[in-house]
Amino acid sequence: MSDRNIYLDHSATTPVRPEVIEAMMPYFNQRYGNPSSIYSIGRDSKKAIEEARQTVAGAIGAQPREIFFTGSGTEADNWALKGAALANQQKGKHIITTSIEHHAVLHTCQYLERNGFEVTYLPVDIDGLITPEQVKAAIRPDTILISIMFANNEIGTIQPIAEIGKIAKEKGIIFHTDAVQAMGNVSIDVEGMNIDMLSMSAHKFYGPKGIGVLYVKKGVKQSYFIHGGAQERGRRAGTENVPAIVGMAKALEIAIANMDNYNQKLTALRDRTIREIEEKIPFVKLNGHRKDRLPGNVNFSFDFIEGESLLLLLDMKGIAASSGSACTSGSLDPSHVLLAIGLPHETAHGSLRISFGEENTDADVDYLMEVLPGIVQRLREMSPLYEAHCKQQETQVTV
Amino acid sequence: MSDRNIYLDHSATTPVRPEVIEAMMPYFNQRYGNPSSIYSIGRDSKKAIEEARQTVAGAIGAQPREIFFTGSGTEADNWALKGAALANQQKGKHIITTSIEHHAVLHTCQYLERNGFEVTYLPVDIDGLITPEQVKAAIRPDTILISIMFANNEIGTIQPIAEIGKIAKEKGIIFHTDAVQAMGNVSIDVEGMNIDMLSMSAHKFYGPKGIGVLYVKKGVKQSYFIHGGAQERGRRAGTENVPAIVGMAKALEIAIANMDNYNQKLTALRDRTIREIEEKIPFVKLNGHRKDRLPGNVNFSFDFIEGESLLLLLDMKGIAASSGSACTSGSLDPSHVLLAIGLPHETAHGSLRISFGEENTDADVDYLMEVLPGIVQRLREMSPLYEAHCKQQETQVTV
Amino acid sequence: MYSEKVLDHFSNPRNVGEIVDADGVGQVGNPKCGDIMKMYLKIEDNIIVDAKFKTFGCGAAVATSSMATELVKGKTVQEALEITNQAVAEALDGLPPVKMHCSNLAEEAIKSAIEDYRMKNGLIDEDSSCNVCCKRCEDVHHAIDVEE
Amino acid sequence: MYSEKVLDHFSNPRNVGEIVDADGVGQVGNPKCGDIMKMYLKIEDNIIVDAKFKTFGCGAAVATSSMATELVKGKTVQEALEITNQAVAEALDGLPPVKMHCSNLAEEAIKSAIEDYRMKNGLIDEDSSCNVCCKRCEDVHHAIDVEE
Ligand SMILES: Cc1ncc(COP(=O)(O)O)c(C=O)c1O
Ligand SMILES: Cc1ncc(COP(=O)(O)O)c(C=O)c1O
Repeated sequence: MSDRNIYLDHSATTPVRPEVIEAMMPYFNQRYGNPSSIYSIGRDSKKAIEEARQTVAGAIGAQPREIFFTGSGTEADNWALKGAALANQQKGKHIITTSIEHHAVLHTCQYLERNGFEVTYLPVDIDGLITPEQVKAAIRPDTILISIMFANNEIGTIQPIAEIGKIAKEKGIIFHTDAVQAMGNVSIDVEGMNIDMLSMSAHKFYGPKGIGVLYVKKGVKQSYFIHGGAQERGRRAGTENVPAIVGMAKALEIAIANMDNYNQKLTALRDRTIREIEEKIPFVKLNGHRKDRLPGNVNFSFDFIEGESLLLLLDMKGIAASSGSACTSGSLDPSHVLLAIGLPHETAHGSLRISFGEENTDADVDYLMEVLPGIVQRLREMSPLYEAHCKQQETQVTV
Repeated sequence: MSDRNIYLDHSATTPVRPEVIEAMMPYFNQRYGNPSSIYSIGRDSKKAIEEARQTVAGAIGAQPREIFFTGSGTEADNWALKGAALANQQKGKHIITTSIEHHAVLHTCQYLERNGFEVTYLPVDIDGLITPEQVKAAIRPDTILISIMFANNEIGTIQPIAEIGKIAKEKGIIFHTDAVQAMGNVSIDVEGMNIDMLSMSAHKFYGPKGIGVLYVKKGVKQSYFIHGGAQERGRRAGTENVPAIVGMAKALEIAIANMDNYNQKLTALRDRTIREIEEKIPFVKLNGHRKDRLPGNVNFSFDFIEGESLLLLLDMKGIAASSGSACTSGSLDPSHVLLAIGLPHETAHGSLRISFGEENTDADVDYLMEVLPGIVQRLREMSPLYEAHCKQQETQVTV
Repeated sequence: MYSEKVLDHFSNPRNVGEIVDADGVGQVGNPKCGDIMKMYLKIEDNIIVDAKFKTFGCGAAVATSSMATELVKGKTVQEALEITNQAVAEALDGLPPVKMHCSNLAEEAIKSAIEDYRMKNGLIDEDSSCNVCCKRCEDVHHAIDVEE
Repeated sequence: MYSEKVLDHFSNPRNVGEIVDADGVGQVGNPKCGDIMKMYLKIEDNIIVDAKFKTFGCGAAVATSSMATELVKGKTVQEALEITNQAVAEALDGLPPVKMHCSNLAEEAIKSAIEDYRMKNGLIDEDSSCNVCCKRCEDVHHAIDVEE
């Protein structure tokens, strides 16, 4: 085990910022009132929520009335898709999405398919991109919803959201985007981009876990997902998670204020890491688009080796990274995203995702590059696939 | 305004215990790893969740595999009802519940009614009780689910859950109970009481907001509600809210350990308050069962006055209480619970709920009884209903 | 939720009480809906010289009653009839959206009391009586909490 | 998730490598499923005198390979055939439920290598060959994450 502790998995989750924790603290046991209550400490909570709503709305150019707090990014995605599907099924039952969505969208689509909806999963190109033309071509008279993620959680590819929004608007189809990975990394303007619904999750931008937002443009027809009390104007029931709501707004406020610096820094770390891995390690492939990608995202496939072993050896050296999406590691399936960009199964199993964040420095990249090539080499020497490859090469050479 | 600050609304929400905050703190920005990740700080989070799951399971006599963390009590209720309804609709489409459930159950039932299910809302008696016989009589061949709250959030009445569980078991019908108000106040044993599903919410027992649990007995047929990643063994998706999960378990552990003392103390405050209100204020009616009620719950109707005004004047004296459920105060409807126990509309509007908690003392009751009679009198003097009543009395006396 | 002014008029309501020899008395609202407003007017030479109220209702109902009595005093009957619910709400620095119907109640109470005055003085036909307390309660309640 | 022993066998795997003049070689698994285990056995007088492996796979796959080679060494062919996946997992102080199939792989690798040895030595018919690497990958994957 190592005494180093280098966290390179900010796409999985981020630590909560000290300023955010500080903002949350009073709401645990001083201003703990239920925001639905009319007495003084209830009104304090209510006010805190409404201020948070304003901050979140401001961050994406929305109106406060269009912001609904949820218990996670996943809940926001479920609500967006199921809510729009149920409310608009008279109009049609066809939904368009991509084959590289997060499971929160994909599994919800599969649920809708089991319940009579039809879903088109647009294929992506080798970089993980879809084109506006693909979307346009997939639209049918009965299409009621287009859901396309802003940025991919595994390979970091950023989609042409504004162009897709324009098409959706022209055709009068509801357009949802899962912006869980994009928030805090990319400027988003729901008006300018013609986004009707947008999901976010605070723990991806140094806010707390267990709190998300669904933006729903005024006038979008959508049924409710969690029924009960009159919270969130009756549209999302459940006692409001006041500390988390306050924390989310604080985290977003800081993220938006620092976005340019943050991106510059992360892009530099990212590009250096990509360059050095390509220079120092043979049989590798960069996954995702080389330019249209999240500033902190590096994703490589290493031929002949398997991802979990790679992660374990990195962990033993004090480096935390991931292989495909952290959320899917409970499953044994190779990443559906890597398969969608055309990697063969065995290569998909051997991917490494590094996602940089705030506290990372060039020294972290130095250390990563000190240990990574050796680890890859060690696993290859243990791999029957590498043995087979080498023997084949030898044969070719000797022939 | 007053310099007093007496919180008498613990059924709406409770402050988070200092020990609970302390238990949560490390998970915000030290042990912040995503529990789905395989590296060291991810494993720490995973371990913390599994320990919490064990604690929660232990508190109700369940197996850890039967405990699923959710984003609120409301989500647990939604999942329980919608999940069981969808998974068992081949068998039948009839559900039995009561007319005094929390909106999280009632509005979910109404949603299910809009989607082809039939719901029987059992009426309650004047004390808010239902009888096992009523349940038995309502069962039909196509009944697939019985959902009956353990203890009512407004009037505190505790239902005969074990007897109902027995009937449900005999008939092979899934039995859910919303135990959001009961947890920490009443001993619960899911095995002995034949409970198949049970909802709880941490912020009602000095834990954090935004975290709940649904217990689902092994083998109960139930579809999932939030689709996505493989968290909670694939049954409830979304990155786990690790600090809140840890906090919930800590709060429950303390609540269970202190339950006897806590109940004794609260019962004394409750019974004294009931006695004194009945002695000192005319035209009042105790709502809820006098004995089978939550230890901290006091609920009175005051004729001729309206609840919100009462709450505002109490608030100005530094007392936080509620009128009906805090969760429904966003609506203008009089409490459905008070109507269900047979109160006329005007009386239902004039109810006051006091719910005692940990930090309350006899001095709080002293102060309450110092100010409450005067406030009630003042509002009555302003009320045209009281004027009409007095004139009628005079007429009767002079005749 | 409530403005300072609403809270002031709620906790120190002006003109609470009865006018025993009132020239016009109006009562609107419905106890089922949780609010009743009763207004007493003293009218001399077509001018409202005194106004009092009793109200069963929420904070906003009490505050709007108080404000309405303040607004009508010194006004002619015609001027008083022109007081809108908006005007009452504005005089209180606004009301929360769910409470706006309370300002309707105040407007209606004024109208109802003036109508009573006119009827007693033979100024209008009995059957032109506008029954102001119509199905307001149901209307209001159903506007809230409906799935879109 | 992994026991200390699994982590030890993963980070310091025993018997990694090839035996150039192996008497039996077995390869099981499928790169599509993310794991392949190749086992080399040196067998003298019906006794396994050496064992080596190469594995492409997760931590559990590497550790079970390592443990399997340790377990077979010194055993007779018959004894080696009796090593179950349970035994391999137990020798590692257990495996997480989702990883139990990796211990299957180890058992299969032993059987496959012994079969190869027997075939080369004319000890069994060629067509009795049990094709151990069957549809395991699909089976395993579909057992997980299915709605109940
Ligand atoms: C009986 C009952 N059920 C459900 C709930 C909903 O819980 P939560 O607000 O945590 O969603 C509450 C409290 O609000 C309640 O009292
Ligand atoms: C693109 C994307 N969508 C949705 C989610 C789900 O968010 P959460 O885990 O907060 O539910 C994630 C992260 O896990 C994600 O990366």
